Amino acid sequence: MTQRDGHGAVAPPAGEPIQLGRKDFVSDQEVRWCPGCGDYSILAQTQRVMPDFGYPRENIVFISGIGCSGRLPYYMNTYGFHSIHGRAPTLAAGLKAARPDLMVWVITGDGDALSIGGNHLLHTLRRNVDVRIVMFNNRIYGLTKGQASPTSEMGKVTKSSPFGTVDYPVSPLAVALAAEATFIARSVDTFTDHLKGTLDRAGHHRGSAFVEVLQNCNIFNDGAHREFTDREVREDRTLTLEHGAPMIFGKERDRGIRLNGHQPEVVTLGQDGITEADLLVHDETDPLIAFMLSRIYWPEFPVPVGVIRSIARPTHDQMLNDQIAGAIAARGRGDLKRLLNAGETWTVE
Amino acid sequence: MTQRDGHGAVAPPAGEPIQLGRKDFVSDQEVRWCPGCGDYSILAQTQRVMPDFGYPRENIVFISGIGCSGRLPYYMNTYGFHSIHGRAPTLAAGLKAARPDLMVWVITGDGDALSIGGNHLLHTLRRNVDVRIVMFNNRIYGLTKGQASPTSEMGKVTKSSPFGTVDYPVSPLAVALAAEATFIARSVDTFTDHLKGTLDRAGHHRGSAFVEVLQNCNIFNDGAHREFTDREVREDRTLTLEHGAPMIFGKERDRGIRLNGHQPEVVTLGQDGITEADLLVHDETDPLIAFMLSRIYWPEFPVPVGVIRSIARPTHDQMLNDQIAGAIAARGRGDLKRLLNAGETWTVE
Amino acid sequence: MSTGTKTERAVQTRELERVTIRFAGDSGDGMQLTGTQFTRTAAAFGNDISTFPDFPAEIRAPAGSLPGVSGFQLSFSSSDIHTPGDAPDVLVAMNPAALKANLGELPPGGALIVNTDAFTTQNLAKVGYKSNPLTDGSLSQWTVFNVPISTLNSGALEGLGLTNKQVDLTKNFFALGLMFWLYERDMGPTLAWIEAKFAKRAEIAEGNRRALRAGYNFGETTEIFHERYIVPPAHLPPGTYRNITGNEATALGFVAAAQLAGRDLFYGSYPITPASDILHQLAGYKNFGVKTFQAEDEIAAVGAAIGAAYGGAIGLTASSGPGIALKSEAMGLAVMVELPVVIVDVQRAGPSTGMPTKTEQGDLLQVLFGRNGESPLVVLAPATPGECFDYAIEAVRIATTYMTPVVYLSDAFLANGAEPWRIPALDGLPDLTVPNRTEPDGFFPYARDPKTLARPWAVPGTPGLEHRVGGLEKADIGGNVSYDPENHHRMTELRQAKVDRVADGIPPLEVHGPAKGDLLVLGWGSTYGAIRSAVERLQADGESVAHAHLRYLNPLPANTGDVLRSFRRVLVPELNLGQLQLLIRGRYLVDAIGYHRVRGKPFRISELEAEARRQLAELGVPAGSATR
Amino acid sequence: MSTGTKTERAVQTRELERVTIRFAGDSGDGMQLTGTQFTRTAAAFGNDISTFPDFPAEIRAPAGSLPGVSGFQLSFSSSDIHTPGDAPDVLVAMNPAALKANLGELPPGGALIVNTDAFTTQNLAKVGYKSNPLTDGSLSQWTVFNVPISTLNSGALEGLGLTNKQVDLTKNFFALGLMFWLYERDMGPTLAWIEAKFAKRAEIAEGNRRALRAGYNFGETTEIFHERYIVPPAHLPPGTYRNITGNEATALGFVAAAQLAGRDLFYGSYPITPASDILHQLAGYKNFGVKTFQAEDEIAAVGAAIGAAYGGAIGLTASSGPGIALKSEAMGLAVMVELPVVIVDVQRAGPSTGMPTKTEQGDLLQVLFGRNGESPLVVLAPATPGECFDYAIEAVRIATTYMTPVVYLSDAFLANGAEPWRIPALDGLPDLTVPNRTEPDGFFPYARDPKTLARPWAVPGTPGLEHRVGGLEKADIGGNVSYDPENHHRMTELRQAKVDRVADGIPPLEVHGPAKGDLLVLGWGSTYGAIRSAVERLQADGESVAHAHLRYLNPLPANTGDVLRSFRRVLVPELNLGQLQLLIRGRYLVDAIGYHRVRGKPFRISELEAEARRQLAELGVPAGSATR
Ligand SMILES: Cc1ncc(C[n+]2csc(CCOP(=O)(O)OP(=O)(O)O)c2C)c(N)n1
Ligand SMILES: Cc1ncc(C[n+]2csc(CCOP(=O)(O)OP(=O)(O)O)c2C)c(N)n1
Ligand code: SF4
Ligand code: SF4
Ligand SMILES: [Mg+2]
Ligand SMILES: [Mg+2]
Repeated sequence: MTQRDGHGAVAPPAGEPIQLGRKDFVSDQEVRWCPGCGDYSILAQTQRVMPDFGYPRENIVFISGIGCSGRLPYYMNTYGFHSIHGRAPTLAAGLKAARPDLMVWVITGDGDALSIGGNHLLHTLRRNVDVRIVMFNNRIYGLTKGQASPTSEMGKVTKSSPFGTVDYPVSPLAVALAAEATFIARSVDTFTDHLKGTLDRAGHHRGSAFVEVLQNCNIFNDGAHREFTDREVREDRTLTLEHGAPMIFGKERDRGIRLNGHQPEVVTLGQDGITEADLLVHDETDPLIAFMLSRIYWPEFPVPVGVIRSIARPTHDQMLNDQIAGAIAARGRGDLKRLLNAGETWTVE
Repeated sequence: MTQRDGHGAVAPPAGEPIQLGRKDFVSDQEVRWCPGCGDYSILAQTQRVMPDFGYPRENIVFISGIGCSGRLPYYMNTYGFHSIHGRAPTLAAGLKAARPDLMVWVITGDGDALSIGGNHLLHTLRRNVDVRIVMFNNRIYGLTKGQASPTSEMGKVTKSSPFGTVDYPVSPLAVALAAEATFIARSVDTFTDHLKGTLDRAGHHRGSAFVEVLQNCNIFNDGAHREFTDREVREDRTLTLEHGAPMIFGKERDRGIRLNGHQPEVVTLGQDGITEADLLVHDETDPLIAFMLSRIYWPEFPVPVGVIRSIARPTHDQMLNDQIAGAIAARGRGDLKRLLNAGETWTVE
Repeated sequence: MSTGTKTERAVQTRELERVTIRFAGDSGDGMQLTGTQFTRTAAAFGNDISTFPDFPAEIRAPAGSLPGVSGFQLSFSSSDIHTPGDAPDVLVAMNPAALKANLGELPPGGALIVNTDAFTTQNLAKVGYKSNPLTDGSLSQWTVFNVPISTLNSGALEGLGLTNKQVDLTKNFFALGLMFWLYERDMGPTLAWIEAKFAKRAEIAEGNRRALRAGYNFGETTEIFHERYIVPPAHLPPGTYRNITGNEATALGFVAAAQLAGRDLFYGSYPITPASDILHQLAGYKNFGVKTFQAEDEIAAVGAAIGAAYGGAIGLTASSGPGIALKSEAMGLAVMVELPVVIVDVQRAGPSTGMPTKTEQGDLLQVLFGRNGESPLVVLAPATPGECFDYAIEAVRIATTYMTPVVYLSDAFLANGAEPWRIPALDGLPDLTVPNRTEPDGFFPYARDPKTLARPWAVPGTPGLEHRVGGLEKADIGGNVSYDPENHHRMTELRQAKVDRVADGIPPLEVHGPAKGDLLVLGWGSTYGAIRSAVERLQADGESVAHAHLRYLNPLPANTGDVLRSFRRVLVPELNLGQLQLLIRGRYLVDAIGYHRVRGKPFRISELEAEARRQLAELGVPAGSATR
Repeated sequence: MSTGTKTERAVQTRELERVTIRFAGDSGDGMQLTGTQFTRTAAAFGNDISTFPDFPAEIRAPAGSLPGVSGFQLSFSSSDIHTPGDAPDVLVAMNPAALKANLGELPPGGALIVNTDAFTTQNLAKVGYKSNPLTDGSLSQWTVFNVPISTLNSGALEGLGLTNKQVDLTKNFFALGLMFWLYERDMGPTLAWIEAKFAKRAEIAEGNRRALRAGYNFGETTEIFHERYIVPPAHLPPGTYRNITGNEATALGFVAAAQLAGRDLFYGSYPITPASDILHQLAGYKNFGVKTFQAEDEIAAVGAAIGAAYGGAIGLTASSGPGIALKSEAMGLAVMVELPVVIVDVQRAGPSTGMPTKTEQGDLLQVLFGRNGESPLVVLAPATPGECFDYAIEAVRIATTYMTPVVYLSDAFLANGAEPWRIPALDGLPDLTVPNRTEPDGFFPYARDPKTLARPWAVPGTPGLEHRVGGLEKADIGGNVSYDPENHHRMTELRQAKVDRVADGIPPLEVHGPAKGDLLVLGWGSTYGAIRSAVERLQADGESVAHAHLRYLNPLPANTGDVLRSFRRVLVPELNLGQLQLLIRGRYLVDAIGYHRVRGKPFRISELEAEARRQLAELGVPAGSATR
């Protein structure tokens, strides 16, 4: 587990430890999602997990784009910025560069993050900007009432694709990995404890943390993830990842993922003499495992949930501020008078 | 080789085969790159390869963004469109949807394609728009005189980063793969025959073809690729891929790539009893191999060149036009009068 | 205006010229559907109609909350009307939130039909009612009809086996049925609609049918209503009509334009309220060869439209203000390459995200000037939902005739509002065919037609015309990149001159009313109806007031200056802070006065009437005694 | 103006008031460096100077081609000057392309120094010369000095062991040396520069030194020059001076402003000509705590600046026209959230990609109006390179005082042009500190300062002020999302009123010349020098002409209307098709006349003078006989 989670947890400010509870993070705003929307659960887990980080409320900022997900900041009793469609990561990058002391979260949707905002996501992740990006993936445009999103499955009939989409969907995890994101995870709105645990890991990561939360939009894409998230089937159809542990899943914990050559396959423990030792062991630092996990999905495979990847790399704001500290150390703190008088000057009496 | 190159080559128009030569593709415009720029060679190979596709000149369109690379269309005696920074793929997608009969090329740079245009690249590739995207990667902003690009190495000192960049570079191939591009290749400006061969493969691919061409900018980033492309070392430091063949490289063809577990490593044939049979065999349809190839680079590894990936998937314009044909077959060709009079109508006498 | 007749139950029927109803309820209550059904019925009956749907930005705001209130106002009339009415005559309030949000606009004496079942302590508290307005006497200035709609409705649906939730979802049809009874309307069209809509879900269909009938029968049997009302058919020009919203007319107009041009329609778009419906609609017209492309963002959408236009298709894109802002760089490219791209801007209340579902006219200067450099393009703005069809065709005509991008300005009010639309005869529509250039001899990419200054449309695939275009300045005629100073000046002037030429082919600005006089009210876009109605009221009073409405914002009609100078005063009402006003003043040095309201809502006729009277008074015209 | 003196070689020295030199050669010939060295020398000597670098868009266009010609014009003077001169007195042409491209602007009788070695058949053919102009008599109207620069130079460098290419690269210093001789200038500063620049490459340093001296000595020994010229120092106000370009002054100004505000400067930017140099420069000021962020595009750049401003830093972004177009949606967000972000637009010739290295004033209306909805922000425009420093400070002052985005309009001519700049004393600079809000009691995110209408700057990290902002319409004072119609109207007016308030704290529009009179020439931005010079010429002739120059474009100074109305005629020269003109006409109903040239170049003094005379003639003022 050497390289995981960077330079340890993001450091909350020194001093008295702060004792806050979930309620402290509930704002006075009325929540305005559709009844039954998966966003409620994500909000609840976000509020529940906040006290774990030891940050005072005022040092936490939630920045969102536009979409149903984008409303979340209104409901958090922290600082919040509901920006414009797709651009939340850019505000976060500027804020974090200016204010490394803040804990910054970005809340986004599948359209916000991967359609209009795809490029900012890519660049924020590759820079390892120290923000936690939580993407609500309902595989649809909720707020604009039901058009296809970049994660909508091929052929899906939506308002904007009455004959079915002709666009091959993107895998959010694959995009994050291509950007060399240092932390990549997936959870599900209804897996409340797992979701909280995943947000907890993301919150303690130093650098860009990307979390895909599979979310149900009961109005425009009801049951998008039902086939593998329904209570009765979820254990058989999802694969809960744990660093250093073999990839086992199933109600009976009798199934697993094995590499056949370098191709993954589902096997049953005990069949054909297969034992735990044959299974692939999850390693959050291994890019090839991350890639493989980004590509397996129901129905061919169980859907991986948990932390796919977690590695250490210096963060953008840290490097930026190190350069500044270095320049000051080397040249002294900038002197305005000297700066203005630099270069060739002459005096007129 | 079952799945490679989609539904066969892009079909040139039926009728008399056309006999054109390189010269036919040279426009009357004076070429205006810096003397010694790698772009000259890419232009030459592009002009050389064009006759191979059997398209008449008027059915070929080159669309570029802004950058030194963006000038290429002026020099091609075909249709050309020098658009705006980063947006060439969007014009190409619209053109190709409207005019499936055309052969469309996109010419772009590392900044044009991966910085401002990163999102369009991603979406064009995931849609499998039937265009060939050639990205000149000089790892610098040439036209704007020397700022860092998204492929500039970490810590690089440029005009915009006098203290060295703090941005982790992106791998163009990894981005293309995350987008599930159906064709991904890499070549080098000075590997003229290899380059021509690679463009030839791209030209015959049906669907999005992404070609990264490592290019020297002798003014602002001279020698960016020299360490592994110089004549004396290139055979030892690049890995020329061939579908179905083991990954061998080196002047003496005595070195190769082997999987150790699922991790690639460089081995020497004959040492420790290693034979060709131990080596990884390139498979253009295997995503895990593609991923692995997208991540190995000099100096740890030889730099892979050639076709990384080539698979078949229906193209965007084909699906779009199939839907139209299907709708016409099902409902008859749209009748304007009926359309206007649809729904509830009433008559006032 | 009213003639008493009797029904069986000795209920009076009064004839009215015009009635305005507002249905208001929770966003989950189906008010939009209820309003639409009443509209269809009234339209099919032959009334002139005008509607104003007004819904929250939230998909489903919390039930019973103020932000969750959804309203649909419609006005139907036996005479020509231009607006959905300033204020409702009847307000149907399905819950306390709906009452609270709308009561302020119901004039004293207006009728209020309330679903009493929804006035629970909890619901009242949600919107801050301390006591029940139905019982505390606070509604005394209105005529209140208390109807326990939910109870009556669930009684009617008993035994059908529907869940409580399903039953509840039909209560809007009870209200609709009641209104059908009150205005003596035929339930036939709605029954047919139910039939078709729920073809596969017989019990739901039956539930809705029963709810509708129950509402109707309640009117018939209850004692609380003493009158019914009939609004006779209007005297519309003869023809076949349908009901149409602005967005529908826009979509149809572009499909028609492409057919008239003999070209494919390519539509590149990214969803955004209130433009998304154009995408939804066009996506269904695949058998018309319409190619829709839901792009990754607005930039890609316009980029693709430019690519398609370059290939010879009709390149169309649409968005609302924030998306248009994003398109601006590419719109400049379209200006430079002189390709016929049409950009639709369905304006909404801004700035920034603003109030996405609300209307405004805040983007006029954005589309005129929101690009780097001198970047002229043509700007049109239809004035009514029906005109959205005509100006779609006009936009394509201008774009292809002059080889220029054209902006088409609609807004949320036009987009969602409906009116009866006389379906045009195909042979009355213009021929929009323009040839592609095919002749290589004498071909120059930037040679111009002497009349229109259009450059040739030379599409890829044409042998011998291979050439290069792009965003760098072009040499006059030859079209190669040019940094020649004088060439740049000439080309800048040529691009401007070409847009100015469009004025040669458009109709003069029409004046409704006296050609000269005291006051001209000048408008553009969706304010047409309110302005026209206000001006007609003043004219009826004998004031020397006229209305002129610009459909062409750039270039302006050639006679605009003359029209403006024929009046002692010019009033420019706009749903912004004075954008056309600035333009008119700057161009014609006419001291045009603005009237500006940005409330996310259309103007009320009465406020425009009052403002115009104020202006007349300032001119010293005593009320009602204008020069005749 | 000229006094004869003698040198050793019996060469006359004439004293001149002002000289304009243009160095022209291939882009590889180092003309920009040559010009800069002469400029430094003249500036250090005490002349007033003004420069105009003019280089091709290509990095290295083909050697010897017309598009590859790079030019640097500088004017140095013993009196106060405002422009780099309409036309050169001396043209140094290093090859036939440079001759051909520039000869048209050399007035008859002007001096022409030519590198004869470059006039080979091949080079002549490249630019379409049928015969050699040096020998065919076509240059008879100019005073031609034929100098085989290449040959002489390589002779001087012989034995140094440099390659031919290296030797060739020094020939510009030969030309420079010759000009130093001709204008009696000290080689010291340039020799020192060579020393520092090539510290690690001794032989290159030596090569350049020798080239420079060889040029100087050639002047000394050759017989072809009969006169030398001396331009005495100017009488500049006392102080310490340096040479500065607009981009340099802009960068320094923002660094200074941040220091004066006691805040970090955050600069988010994406490279684009001609703004990139600001990034290059700011990136070097790390020890001033300046954080630069090369974003993935312009949208990210402004987004990051907004984020930084939200965090309490000075949020700055810069681009040129096409990039500003892309930023427009986010600029609207900055308007809505009322954060102090400064957006620099270094304008270039448009539309679209246009002519990227050339100057224009085409973005005024874009920055004023190029956003959806009513989206007012403040717009400033410095008039000279030196003023770029002052208005950077002013932009930050306004942004933080009023909590508003501010646009700062520069252009390619300002950005690259240089002038002597009197370095300000630190204690003369304003205090820009504004407090963050810290008091939770009575905190409301959209409560306003009664004087400035600014909302509080409540930055994350402040306990008790946790709140949410965003692009949706805000409730007055409270700041929660609001769809209330009247609130939207009020907030729209408040945002406008706040920007209007800025006018209370800015100086009135100054008039240079009579306060009333025949003609006012009104300008903005980089046309200052040409307008001022033209107006002064007319004033010298006794005409009743004045010059007023707007630095504040939004809001306009309160007295603008009065100033305009004090003149019989107002002429507005702009490097666009009349953008300020439209604004002025619309706002003040003054029949302002435009003078528009878009050639990618600054105005010539003479054309403005001629145009002003034309206007006076139209007014019936006989030349030279104005009311005095
Ligand atoms: C520039 C711009 N374009 C388009 C929109 C309209 N819009 C708002 S949210 C949204 C997509 C929402 O989808 P997603 O990100 O998946 O969020 P969800 O509502 O599903 O949570 C769109 C297209 C906008 N607000 N701004
Ligand atoms: C909207 C916009 N932003 C910025 C620019 C300036 N610009 C032109 S090319 C370029 C980057 C070029 O880099 P790359 O794509 O790597 O191409 P190269 O010149 O290296 O071939 C930039 C930033 C522009 N033209 N338009
Ligand atoms: S539309 Fe869908 S995602 Fe949006 S609030 Fe409603 S249920 Fe949730
Ligand atoms: S700047 Fe670099 S990439 Fe551009 S033309 Fe010159 S050498 Fe080539
Ligand atoms: Mg979504
Ligand atoms: Mg590059």
